[in-house]
Amino acid sequence: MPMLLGGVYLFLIVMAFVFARTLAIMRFYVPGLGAETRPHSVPNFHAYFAAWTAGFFMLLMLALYRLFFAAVGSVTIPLILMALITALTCLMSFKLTQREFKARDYVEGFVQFALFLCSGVVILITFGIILSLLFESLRFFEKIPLTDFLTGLEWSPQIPIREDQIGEAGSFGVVPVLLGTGLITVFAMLIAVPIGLFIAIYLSEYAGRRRRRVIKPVIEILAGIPSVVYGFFALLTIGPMVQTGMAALGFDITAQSVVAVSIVMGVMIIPYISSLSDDVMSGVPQILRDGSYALGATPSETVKKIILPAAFPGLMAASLLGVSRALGETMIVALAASKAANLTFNPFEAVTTVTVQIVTLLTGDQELDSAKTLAAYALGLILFILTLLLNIIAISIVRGYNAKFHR
Amino acid sequence: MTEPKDSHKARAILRSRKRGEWMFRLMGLGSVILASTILGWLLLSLISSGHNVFYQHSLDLKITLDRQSLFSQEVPSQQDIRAADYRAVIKTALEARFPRVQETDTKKELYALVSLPGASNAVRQYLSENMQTLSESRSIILPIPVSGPVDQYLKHDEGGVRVRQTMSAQQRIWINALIEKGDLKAHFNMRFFFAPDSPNAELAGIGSAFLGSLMAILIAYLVAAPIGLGAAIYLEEFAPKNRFTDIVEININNLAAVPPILFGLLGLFLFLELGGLPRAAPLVAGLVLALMALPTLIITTRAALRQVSQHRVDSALSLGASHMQALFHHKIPEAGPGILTGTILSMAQMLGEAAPLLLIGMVAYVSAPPSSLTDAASALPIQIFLWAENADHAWVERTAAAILVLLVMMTLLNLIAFIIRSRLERK
Amino acid sequence: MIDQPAPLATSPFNTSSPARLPKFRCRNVQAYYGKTRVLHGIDVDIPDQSVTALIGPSGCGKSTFLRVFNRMNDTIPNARVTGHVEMDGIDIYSDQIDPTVLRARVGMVFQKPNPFPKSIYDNVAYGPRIHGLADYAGELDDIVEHSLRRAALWDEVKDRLGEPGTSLSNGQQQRLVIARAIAIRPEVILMDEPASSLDPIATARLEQLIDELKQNYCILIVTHSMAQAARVSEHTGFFYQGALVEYGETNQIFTNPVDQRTQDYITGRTG
Amino acid sequence: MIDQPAPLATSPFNTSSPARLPKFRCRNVQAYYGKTRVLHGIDVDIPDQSVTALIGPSGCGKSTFLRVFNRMNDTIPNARVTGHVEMDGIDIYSDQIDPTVLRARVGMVFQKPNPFPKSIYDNVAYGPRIHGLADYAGELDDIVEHSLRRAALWDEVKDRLGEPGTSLSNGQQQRLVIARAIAIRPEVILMDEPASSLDPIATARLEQLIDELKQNYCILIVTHSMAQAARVSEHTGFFYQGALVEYGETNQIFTNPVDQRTQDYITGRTG
Amino acid sequence: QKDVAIAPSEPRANHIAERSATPQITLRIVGSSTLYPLTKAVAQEFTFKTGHKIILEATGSGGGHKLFCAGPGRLTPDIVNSSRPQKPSERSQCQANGVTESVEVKIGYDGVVLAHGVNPEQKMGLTGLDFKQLYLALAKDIPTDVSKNGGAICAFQPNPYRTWSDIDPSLPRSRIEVYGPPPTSGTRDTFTEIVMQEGARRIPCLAALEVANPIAFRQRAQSLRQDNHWINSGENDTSVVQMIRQSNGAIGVFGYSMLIENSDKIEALRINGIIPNFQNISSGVYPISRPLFLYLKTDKPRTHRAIKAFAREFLSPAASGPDGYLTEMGLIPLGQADLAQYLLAIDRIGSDARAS
Ligand SMILES: Nc1ncnc2c1ncn2[C@@H]1O[C@H](COP(=O)(O)OP(=O)(O)OP(=O)(O)O)[C@@H](O)[C@H]1O
Ligand SMILES: Nc1ncnc2c1ncn2[C@@H]1O[C@H](COP(=O)(O)OP(=O)(O)OP(=O)(O)O)[C@@H](O)[C@H]1O
Ligand SMILES: [Mg+2]
Ligand SMILES: [Mg+2]
Repeated sequence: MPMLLGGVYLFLIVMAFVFARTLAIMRFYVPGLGAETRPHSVPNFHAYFAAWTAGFFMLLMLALYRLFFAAVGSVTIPLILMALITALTCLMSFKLTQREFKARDYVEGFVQFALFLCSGVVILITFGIILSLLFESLRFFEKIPLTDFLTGLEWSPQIPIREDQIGEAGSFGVVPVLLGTGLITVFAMLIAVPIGLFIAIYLSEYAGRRRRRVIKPVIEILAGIPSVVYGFFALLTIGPMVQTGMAALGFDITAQSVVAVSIVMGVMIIPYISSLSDDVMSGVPQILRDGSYALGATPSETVKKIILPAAFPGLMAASLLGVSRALGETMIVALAASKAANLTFNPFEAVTTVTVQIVTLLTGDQELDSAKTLAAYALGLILFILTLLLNIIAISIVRGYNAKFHR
Repeated sequence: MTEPKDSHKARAILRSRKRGEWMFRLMGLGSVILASTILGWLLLSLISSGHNVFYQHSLDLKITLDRQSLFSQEVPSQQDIRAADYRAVIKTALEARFPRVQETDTKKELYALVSLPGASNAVRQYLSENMQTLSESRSIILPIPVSGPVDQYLKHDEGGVRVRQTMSAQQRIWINALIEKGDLKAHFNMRFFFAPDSPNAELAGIGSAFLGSLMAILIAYLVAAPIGLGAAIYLEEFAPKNRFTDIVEININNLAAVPPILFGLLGLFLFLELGGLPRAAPLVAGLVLALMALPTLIITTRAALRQVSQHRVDSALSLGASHMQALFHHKIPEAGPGILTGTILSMAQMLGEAAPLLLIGMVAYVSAPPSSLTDAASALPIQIFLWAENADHAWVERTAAAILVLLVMMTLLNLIAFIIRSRLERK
Repeated sequence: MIDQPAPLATSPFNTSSPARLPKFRCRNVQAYYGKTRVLHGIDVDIPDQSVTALIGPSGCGKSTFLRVFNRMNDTIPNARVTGHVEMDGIDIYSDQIDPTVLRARVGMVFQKPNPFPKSIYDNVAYGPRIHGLADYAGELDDIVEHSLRRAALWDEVKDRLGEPGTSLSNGQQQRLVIARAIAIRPEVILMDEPASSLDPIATARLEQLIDELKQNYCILIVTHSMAQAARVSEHTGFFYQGALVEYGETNQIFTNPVDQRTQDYITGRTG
Repeated sequence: MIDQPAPLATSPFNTSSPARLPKFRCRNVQAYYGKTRVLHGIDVDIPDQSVTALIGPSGCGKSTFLRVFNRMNDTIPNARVTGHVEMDGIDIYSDQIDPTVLRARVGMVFQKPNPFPKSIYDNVAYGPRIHGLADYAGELDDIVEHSLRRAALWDEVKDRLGEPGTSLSNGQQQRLVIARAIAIRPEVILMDEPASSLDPIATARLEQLIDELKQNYCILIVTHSMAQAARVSEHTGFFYQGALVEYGETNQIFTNPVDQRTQDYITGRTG
Repeated sequence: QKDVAIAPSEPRANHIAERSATPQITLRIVGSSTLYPLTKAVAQEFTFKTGHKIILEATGSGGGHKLFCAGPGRLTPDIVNSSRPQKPSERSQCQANGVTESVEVKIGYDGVVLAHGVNPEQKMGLTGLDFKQLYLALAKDIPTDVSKNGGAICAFQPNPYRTWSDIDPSLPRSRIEVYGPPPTSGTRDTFTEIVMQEGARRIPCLAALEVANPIAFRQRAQSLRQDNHWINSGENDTSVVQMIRQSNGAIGVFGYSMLIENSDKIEALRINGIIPNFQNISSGVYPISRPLFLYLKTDKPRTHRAIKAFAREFLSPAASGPDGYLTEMGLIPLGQADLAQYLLAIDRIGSDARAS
């Protein structure tokens, strides 16, 4: 049935199009008038106008019909109605297809409206994210008070899920989770920022065009590798390597240590930092560079004294975006970090992160209204707010920076 | 020439400046080399542990099929043939191959040479295609998959002491005998590419996950590309410059940096809880990926539109074309290659995205490939994630191989983008 | 658009003979980019069927003023034009005027030749197509041929109309662009430094073409070469920092300028 | 760098009086960007303590030639210079020469004023600092003051040395950049269209400054304004498509050019 | 030689192209993580043999029952794996949500084992534990003065023990570190109900408490400590195996099948002096064992055939027979009487519907 209706629908639209176009051509050109009375819109626009009008009203009719007469379930009536609408459209088009009729303006107005709707989707996504997080988080905070959540020092979201079960009174203190996330992020940035920055400096100031052409793709490949692959690398190679390395030094640490996870996460973020910084530093006007070189400065002096200070806000923003990325990174930590919360500052212990907890809470037990599941949304909300702040700060820094140099 | 007051001092200054310069340069070069080394190391370790998966060993075993012991019916139907279990047949065949084995424990070691589920299914497949074999009641020689440990043992024959430990002395004798007879053969591992996931490493494949990923990416492309294009055009060309569009702008940039996992939460809430769509469906995965790709897509599309020089648009306008006409006749076609490559690249990125898919139920074990967009499926990165948690060497190899396939697919997409760009831009 | 010309105060620079009505009348035309004013109230009458040159130092507002006549400034996001501009006695900035229709009557040629990345034929046919000027393919062919002939390009390209317009030489491209403008039968052609990217031979060729075209069109040309202005134009306007400092017969402007700034510019002391 | 000047073939354009040695000698200087050659073998001697102007149409290679003298072309990725360039008799393209040392002796001023985004003081002190020219803090202050005075900027900025250099007006910025160049006590100052972004008053000021500076420095200036070249320079070189077509006393070049191309350019027929 | 044919082609993808006219049916299964690997193996066989499809997620028995009982709709699971019988509260939940037709099938037994890594440094010299030691090591609060057998009424204190030797000097001086399943898991229920409760009974004052107030006793006995000596791990048993291999002296709580699958990596502890193996568990000598169940949702006639085939595969000789693949994975099969009874129950699915 839908196939039949769809086919007829398309056919009728084409009919309306052909009708209006033929009509317009006959009216405008057959008498062979001169250019003085050229039509406002060429025949195609009249045709689009008719076809889209027919299409719109037929869709409207079908929707209404489904809504109110869903039970009738006959195809004949909709078919007849569709034919009727097309006929009416042709009649309308017979009246409207005149030289003065601004079909183009209407058609373009319609297109513009459609484009507008598309950009509305982006807003909807943001609202969707915020609403879904808020909605479920509020339900969570009905069960667990917000203050307990934010200040609690213990995270073990295991609560009995049946009334008669003697389990644990799960605790939902987010501090150790946030601390773990922060710890991993800090160490990741300690690796990513200097290396990324030096790569960017090398790329934008030292590597000639030819070497740049080799290095850039390498960095891009590094950036293109999915994070689950880095996770596998961390789990399989780096974790045990750090463990045995430390064991050789006489320290007994777990393979899930913050250090091991951070190394891999740092590597993942290096290309991100380096390409953003590269952009930022290339954005420093060449005339500043030239000015410095012309005074007899070496490249490193130029970088340190002119380019880095000038690019500082941009580099700051790049690092903030890197931080935001590290906070939200999931697959590496899901594979290589601990699932148990641990309140510690020691980088050789295992900690858990916000994202790991979200995954753990939502991939095991899927009960929808238990505090355990809702906690995932509360964690999501925290993550969203954190990254939102970082992103907004970073974006506004970048904008200010761009405004400074590219007036 | 104005000589410095103290030329000795001047030379010292110059020397220390040179040294600083050299150090700085070295740090930069060092960082680049470090990053490249890590990349090389990563790829090499993936290839070195993953390449083994692309071939697999099978054992040519003579199997006797006896209708009476297998089926109660005179003429078993296709369905009966499928439903029967052929493990006993395999075991008998193995015992016939090595008739001196008597004790139960030794027999178990013997059975452990082959993958029983795989072997019995091989018989099943053969029978359902050659039903006459039953009525003729004759023997056949069938290549059947060897068990995971044996496969591992054969692949790591030379070096691995650890691997050798998994085989008993008796088993090694059997294997050597089979090799001498030429019954153990390596062949290209088709199964890995087409089979669904399996609890047995030697039978597990990425077929199901691959198909799921493909479906999801297709959906994501079909949804995100037109909306992204439309939104980009609107924002770049028509949106009035005011507070609101400013917010939209910041919003898009921000969305592009929202952690992927939050899109998973959005998808879980929006599509599964509110929308009532099934868990683990490629459709849902595609929609989530589309939402996630949209902001980046809009940004790249806008950049592509901005790259187009205004000259031709201006001339079209000066000829009396409307804004919309100038746009659709000139600007968009000229930005076309940029837009197309942008969308393809973002799809390549989505192909590797796992975090949001974790939350919409794709972690489930799915025993057969998806047959429709709403049928349960896995996705390649999720399959990698799930396999990665197994510490067994056989699974590690599978994981690495799956990653290689994923990387090859992403590279292919990048290549396509590159070709499109250079093709269209040459014109 | 077929109204009686409104009575206006006469321009300080009224050059049209009483018999011939001016093509354009500008009264107190001001242009802004955002908040900065770049045209400070221009009053001038532009005669029909002749070439008017606009000269002046870089950034003085010549291009902006030229774009006033086909409302191309409308397409620049924060540009704004105030004042009164009449074409054949009708206010082209009134609400009744559709800019796309106006631009079909006022063609424009830009500094850099910018043919569309289409065939030569399609380049010329583009305008007629979007305006629905031809009802059958044959008529379109005629328009294309006619336009290319008028732009003195027909003989050079008649055998390769299908080749891309970008494959032509710079000078040919600039003539192609003129043909493209002619194809929609405009009454006015605006040219913004049309020869600045051409070699001397192509420039000479272009100047010759302009000389031919002026019999049928009102031509306004911006140029930074005073020599060129002297060669092709009947009237010249000298712009300085957003003001039309001097306007008059080309001969007079170059030999006997009234304003000191004009003199300084012409003798190369400023700019 | 204190060698005997190597005996070289005399330049076709030898302007230095026998008594005064030329500051620069160029022999067969060629410059390439990638594979395209943009300077086709320049031979010229540049006199010391005078102003030499380089003129010519856009893209003819003036800036490239100017950058030959402080090896700034080295900083452009695929640029390459061949031939022989001597400064005070020493080949500046030899391996012994460290470009950073050379550039401390040959200052440069660019088309757009480009003060660093630092304070006025730090802008001027930048060069002395990196070259370690000041031994004690007071000496640096002295250098800054002296340089700003020479650049005729001291009185205008002495009370706000801590403000960012970018807060100055365009003309002041350009003088600040000159002060910055002077601060490292160069012998030569190269200027690439230094007045092109300045208003007439600032331009006049700059020209006056150049006039003062030429007593101590060898100054090379690229300009697109022939009037300016006439006003400030003693010698003028005319470039055309990568060749030095004519070189000589400024007066002679402008009143009585030898080459037809020079004449065409000066009378505004080309360019 | 005449009767020997050589199959020409290499094995292709290991599922047969769909030829039967019946459409493919997808069964959604949730529940116990102990049963997860077993069900995975069955699911593969099931798909080989019928062409139908299984989606399997490990949600824990508790979570599984909740989902199973959420409603009869298309999107709720068809089968729940459970490592314990359905609780009355769960049954009433099912009833309340309209899941009225379901069938219980017992499929065998599983022993809960405590295991540590195989390497000597991972074992730290520990060979076995008894219930009382485990209770004292893992309870949240324990009675004061356990050693003195006095007091009929317990006074409780938070669990003070840090190392095993704190409890019993004969035990090694290693940190108490036990990784175990979360409350959603059936293994956890079994562990607390058998080990912890039995251990508690061996302390006189708690035994007295049970007589006086059974609810309070259960509360005391089943509460596990929450100070990082008992560590909840996710539903994923594989990760627990990883965990105890990485941490010396750590002990994990698993289903017996995990032990079989990872026999090269982990080694079981004797409980009350008895080593968990097939004989000891099937004979009931080993003290911690429990039945495993499937609950089948039978309200959709369309899926009856598939569900029946699936359940039968579980109980078939190929799977649960003496050398069935499930048995080899560690499942302890049903006795003959039970087997016959549940096979009958499976056979009856759908026949009622046809009758009514
Ligand atoms: N799009 C714009 N936005 C803001 N200011 C502009 C814009 N276009 C031009 N201007 C400014 O307006 C003034 C006049 O510009 P216009 O292009 O009309 O000058 P012009 O005389 O054509 O100069 P040229 O000879 O360089 O082409 C200049 O100061 C210029 O900087
Ligand atoms: N970095 C570069 N790479 C490639 N080509 C260049 C580069 N810089 C200049 N050119 C080319 O070299 C030629 C000479 O350039 P140059 O800048 O020296 O000319 P110019 O006389 O200074 O022109 P203008 O008056 O426009 O400043 C031009 O054709 C230019 O296109
Ligand atoms: Mg202009
Ligand atoms: Mg230049």
